Amino acid sequence: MTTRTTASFEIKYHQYLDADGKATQELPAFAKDMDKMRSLYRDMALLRAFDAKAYALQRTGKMGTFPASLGQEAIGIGYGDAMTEKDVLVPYYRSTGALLKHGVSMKEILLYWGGNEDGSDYAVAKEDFPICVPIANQIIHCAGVAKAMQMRGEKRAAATEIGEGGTSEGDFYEGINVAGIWNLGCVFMVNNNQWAISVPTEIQTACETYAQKAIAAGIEGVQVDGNDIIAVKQMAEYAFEKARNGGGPTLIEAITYRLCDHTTADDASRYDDPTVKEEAWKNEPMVRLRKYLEANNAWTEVDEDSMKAEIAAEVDSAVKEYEAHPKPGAELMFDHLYAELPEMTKPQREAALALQTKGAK
Amino acid sequence: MTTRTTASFEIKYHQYLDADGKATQELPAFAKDMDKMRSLYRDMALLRAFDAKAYALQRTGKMGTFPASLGQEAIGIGYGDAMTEKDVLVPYYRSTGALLKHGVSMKEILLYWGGNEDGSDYAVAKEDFPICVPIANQIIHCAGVAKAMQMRGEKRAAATEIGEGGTSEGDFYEGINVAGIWNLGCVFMVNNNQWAISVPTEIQTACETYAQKAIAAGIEGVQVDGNDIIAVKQMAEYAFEKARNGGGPTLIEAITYRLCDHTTADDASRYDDPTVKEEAWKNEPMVRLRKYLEANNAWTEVDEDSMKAEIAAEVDSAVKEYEAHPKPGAELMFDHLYAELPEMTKPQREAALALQTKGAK
Amino acid sequence: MAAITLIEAVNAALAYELEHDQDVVLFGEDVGKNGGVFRATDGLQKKYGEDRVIDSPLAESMIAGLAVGMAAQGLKPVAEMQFMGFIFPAVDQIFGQAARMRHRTRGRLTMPMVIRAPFGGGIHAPEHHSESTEALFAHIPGLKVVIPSNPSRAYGLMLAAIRDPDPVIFLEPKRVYRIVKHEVEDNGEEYPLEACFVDREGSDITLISWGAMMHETNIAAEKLAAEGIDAEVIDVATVSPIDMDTILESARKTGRVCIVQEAPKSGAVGSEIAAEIAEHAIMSLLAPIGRVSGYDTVMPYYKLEKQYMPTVDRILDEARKIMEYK
Amino acid sequence: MAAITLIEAVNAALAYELEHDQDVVLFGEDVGKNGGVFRATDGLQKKYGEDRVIDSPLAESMIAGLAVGMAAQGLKPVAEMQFMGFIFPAVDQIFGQAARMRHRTRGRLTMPMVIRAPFGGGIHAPEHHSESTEALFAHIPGLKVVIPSNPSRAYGLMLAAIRDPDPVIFLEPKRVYRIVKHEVEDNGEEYPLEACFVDREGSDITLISWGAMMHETNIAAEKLAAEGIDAEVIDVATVSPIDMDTILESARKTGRVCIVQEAPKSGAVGSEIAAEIAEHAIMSLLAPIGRVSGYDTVMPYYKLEKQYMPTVDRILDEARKIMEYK
Ligand SMILES: Cc1ncc(C[n+]2csc(CCOP(=O)(O)OP(=O)(O)O)c2C)c(N)n1
Ligand SMILES: Cc1ncc(C[n+]2csc(CCOP(=O)(O)OP(=O)(O)O)c2C)c(N)n1
Ligand SMILES: [Mg+2]
Ligand SMILES: [Mg+2]
Repeated sequence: MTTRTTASFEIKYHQYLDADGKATQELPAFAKDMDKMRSLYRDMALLRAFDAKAYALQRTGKMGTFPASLGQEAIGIGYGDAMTEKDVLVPYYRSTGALLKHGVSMKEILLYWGGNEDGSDYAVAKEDFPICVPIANQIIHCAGVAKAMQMRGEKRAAATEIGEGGTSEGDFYEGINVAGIWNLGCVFMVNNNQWAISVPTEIQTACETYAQKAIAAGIEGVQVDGNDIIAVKQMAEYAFEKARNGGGPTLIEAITYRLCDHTTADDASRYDDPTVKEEAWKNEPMVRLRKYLEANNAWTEVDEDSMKAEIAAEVDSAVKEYEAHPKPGAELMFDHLYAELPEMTKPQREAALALQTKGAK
Repeated sequence: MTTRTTASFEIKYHQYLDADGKATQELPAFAKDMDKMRSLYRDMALLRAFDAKAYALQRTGKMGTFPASLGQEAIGIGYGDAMTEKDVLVPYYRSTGALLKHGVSMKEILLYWGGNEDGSDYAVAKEDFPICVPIANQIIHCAGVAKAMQMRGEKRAAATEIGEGGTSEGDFYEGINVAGIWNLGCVFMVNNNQWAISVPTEIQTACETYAQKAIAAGIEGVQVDGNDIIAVKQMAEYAFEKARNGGGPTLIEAITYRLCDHTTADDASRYDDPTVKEEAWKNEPMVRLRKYLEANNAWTEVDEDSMKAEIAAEVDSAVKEYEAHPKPGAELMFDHLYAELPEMTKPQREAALALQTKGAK
Repeated sequence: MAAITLIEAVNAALAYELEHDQDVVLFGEDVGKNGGVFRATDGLQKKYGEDRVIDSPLAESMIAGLAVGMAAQGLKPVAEMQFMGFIFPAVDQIFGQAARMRHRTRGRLTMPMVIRAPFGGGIHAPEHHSESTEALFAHIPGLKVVIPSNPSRAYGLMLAAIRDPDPVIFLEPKRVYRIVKHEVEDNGEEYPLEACFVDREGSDITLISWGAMMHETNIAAEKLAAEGIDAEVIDVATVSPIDMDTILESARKTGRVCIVQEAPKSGAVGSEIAAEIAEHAIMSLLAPIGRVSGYDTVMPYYKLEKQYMPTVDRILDEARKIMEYK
Repeated sequence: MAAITLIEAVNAALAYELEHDQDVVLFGEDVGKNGGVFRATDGLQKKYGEDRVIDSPLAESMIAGLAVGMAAQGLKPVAEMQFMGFIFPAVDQIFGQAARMRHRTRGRLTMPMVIRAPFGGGIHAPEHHSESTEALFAHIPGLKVVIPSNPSRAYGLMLAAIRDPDPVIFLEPKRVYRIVKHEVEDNGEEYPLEACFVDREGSDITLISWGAMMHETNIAAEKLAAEGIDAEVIDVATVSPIDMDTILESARKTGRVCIVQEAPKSGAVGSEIAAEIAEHAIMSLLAPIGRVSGYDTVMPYYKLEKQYMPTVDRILDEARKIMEYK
């Protein structure tokens, strides 16, 4: 018992496809299934097209603030693809990709950002959480969901996502810590897009990696190339399998770059270095996957064009549904506050309805 | 860029004296200075005697709830000894040892636990914080104090202490994280006494060590034998030197055992295993230091007896001062709330004073 | 049927629900093996197991956030905050998440959860162990805030809180945890939330309070009776949403109102009650609305806490002043 | 001297204090290079350096706790919460530490700090970006809560807040950040805290409000004037501690009171004002005290926010009702 090492740790980084779409190591089985890879490519393309449309809707006053996923598509689509219906997603505001993969509709997402709570009344993903705006709250919710699953002896996982900036919040740490102690079936995705609005990583942490935050919770933490959907999906599948089978939580730092503004309310040119961004464009996730498909004779210009047309139609039709959705009435301010509206609040509901009627005249 | 290691970490444990007072490695210079070691032994003995007296005062209704340091004396005395007057202490409720070392009087400490804010109006340690009861808030204060020192270019350090249970709080993590980013001159002491009231370490964290929590903040974290005052002081001196000279923060996990109840309001026999506690008594910090002193012919039974008599007199005299201290008057509920009492609150002050006068009659 | 204290009533209600509803799960700091620092959960882990009565790590935001996650999955978490003074790290999860989940999902995800916390002064505790901050929670739409004042109400209201489909902050007045015993039948019968209790009917003045202060308020009413003043005494019990009808009716009847609360005066639950009376019953009033309360200052350390807290004498003084008002 | 908006006035006051007091230091999320998401701190980092205008990590409890540590060392931290909806993780540090440090050390350590936060609805923002929760802060003794309603008050009150030796929560009504311009002289002259502003003298009814709602309230007063109703308009400005004398005097004069607030109705700042009037001026009242406010429900997403927030029409309706009361 003198000076000795009592614990040691390593953080590993995983990548399968480089920026040119070339394999950097032996690929997992799913990566050789070209139908699968084509469909993932399409998922990313849909997300990118949806983002662009949402941006346009905001710009033309038809929707509110919106956070895009540009450049980060491999993350949400990658881990979203590793989820099953039975798993529960606890999304943050930039989880559009995973939400779409898990059955939340484009219309619902538009309604949400269009300022209508109807957007969180998911038709399909009934147990998924609504988008979490207060940063890092969702990490603990994910642990709570997994605890419920564990108590019931269910083989399901709970997954959540957070930005790298969000890892500075106390809730992030409290959540991963309890997941460690209780060995909960959680998958914690960190979207390391290098920016928290205008704040770069150097100002957010003294750590070399975000994955090492896991060490403080005694859980497994790994890094993946977040622009490589094969790496994201492969690691997520490992983490979900483990989570579903009593193996406990995993934290996955997916390294990417936010190629868009933070949200439609932001102007990244105030702080982002254009040359760095230009460099980052070379690493973006769609080009490399397309190159990989092409190299495997699984994608052509014709495929690209027809996919784009299909996607555009899908997005347009979602926008139409969104625009046709009825405006919420004043009663909706009251009717879901409690199971039953308190006596003392009933006159307020009546007053609001009366004003609405008056206003409508 | 394939699968590779991007970061690796080690946690080291340091010990100089074993439970028998035998050196386990080459001792630092100060450990060979027997006057120094005798005075540290005396500091610990004073703390232990003070604790016992405080307990008795509580039991006889002369003081409120009190948390003792039994078995943990080497920690507060050890790092307290490494502090200079210019450093700032941000204590928690079990920092009695460090408070005493830093110039806070026994009388002040008794006043505090006796339910009188006068106890935090330190006569000497003017910049030290009052005892922090809400667990982990103090970690961030310590960072804020160090930031002020840094902004002024001062060569001073800020030190704080927290229980191992407290490391589960978000504030603990937020505080060490910012200390890392800003390279603040902080010394973070973790008193790992194995218990958070009734909650043992297995339920508090999945980590092998508390020191590794530092990795999530990108700062240095080390373990010391918290029952070995040489190890505590040696590591604290290293950390303070570093903190004062722009080297940034250090987290020191000091491993010990809480040999007392959590506080006077607790009954540890409800949850603590007596055989484990008995084992822990064999490791307690005073016996080993006494053995070390004796082996170096620096301590005798006579020394022990005369020290005990001196200490008892010191403690008794502090208790007398405490008991002679005037009761606070009702005006003290108001006079330090703001620099100036708001107009709307003045009638409340008058009413309280009138009631006090009435009650006094 | 045995005479039990308020804290035993809490324990009995928790045990009843653990026994009869498999979805109920208790957790918090020291609630398991130690049975809670006040022993509110004494014996429950032993009886219902470590899976259902869980010692959690030391982190209040985590405790509340876990409850949110578990409630969304249909469990009925009952989480303890060791003292109300340590609930602040959790309010982000409580205000921002628990209170809003039903609303923001149009009722898809609901929050059948309870957060228990002992609160209030008078037990010579250290700093942060004696505050009464119920007003903060009462201001947040989507929460219910329930405060029992005696053993039978503690039992009946705790059952109602756990069964309620919405988040309930259940505040236990620890000063009266053990000062009276009631015969409480452990029959699983709940009391209604959002309903005042009228402890005493009277025609001259309405005394309104809740929690531990009901003790002083009821004593004051008896003393007033001896002076020939017939006070009506109302225990608000659910301080949000408030059963305002009972209060307004009484105010209209007596025309004189005195509100008693331990919390600081400004912006408190008593302020809302006074404001509602001033809006809906003002023209029935024969005197200004009186408020006996803690002062607008930090709850002092214990040497001064007696001077801080409303006493029977302060209530009597105010009530007499209101009665004398012409 | 130029006409500037409220947010420019905030910026000017911050710049003035950075320039004239070396102890002033600004920090928060995105306040540095980006100049704040609303640009309140635009250009300040460039001018005063990265040491004095600091981009902090993303953690609100940390932001508030750092301010506590720095203030104890004699600095004058001015910390930003990006939106008031994200202040909840910080209330533990604000309520438990900043508000109490002077008190608990008998004045040895003081907290000359400011926490700024934009608040309120009406800008079509996402969830948690539109709430008005000033009542929570107003209930905590030891804090001051200041809300400017126009550019000159923003300038003068911000200077006072920074110079005040105690912790100030400075809430900026973001809906009116840019809707009016005032000629504001950048002369470092502060306005007093704890003092109401009387925007308009009148004898028939007192309209009381603060923050963004002053806009609607003043318009309503003008419309009432056109109807022959002479309204007095009071901007509370410091909602804790409140300058109650000005309010009570006006209530006694007009005998009719209408309080306008954006926050939910129950347990809000308006409740305290009504309660004080009901305690100290009730016998001067000719009508019930009216409150026009947000509803006791979660601030809805933006499609419904207009229906949630008080409008000029709602103020007029209530004022007329009060005037007609006999
Ligand atoms: C608790 C909280 N504080 C502040 C904000 C405001 N805010 C929204 S996004 C953001 C930056 C987040 O950055 P990061 O976590 O890296 O996620 P990203 O947006 O890059 O995906 C901030 C500060 C918030 N939503 N919640
Ligand atoms: C924020 C907060 N939550 C809960 C408590 C109640 N409490 C006081 S001490 C304690 C256990 C602390 O254990 P640890 O951090 O290991 O320190 P130790 O007492 O063992 O020195 C708890 C839960 C508190 N003081 N503050
Ligand atoms: Mg980011
Ligand atoms: Mg401990």
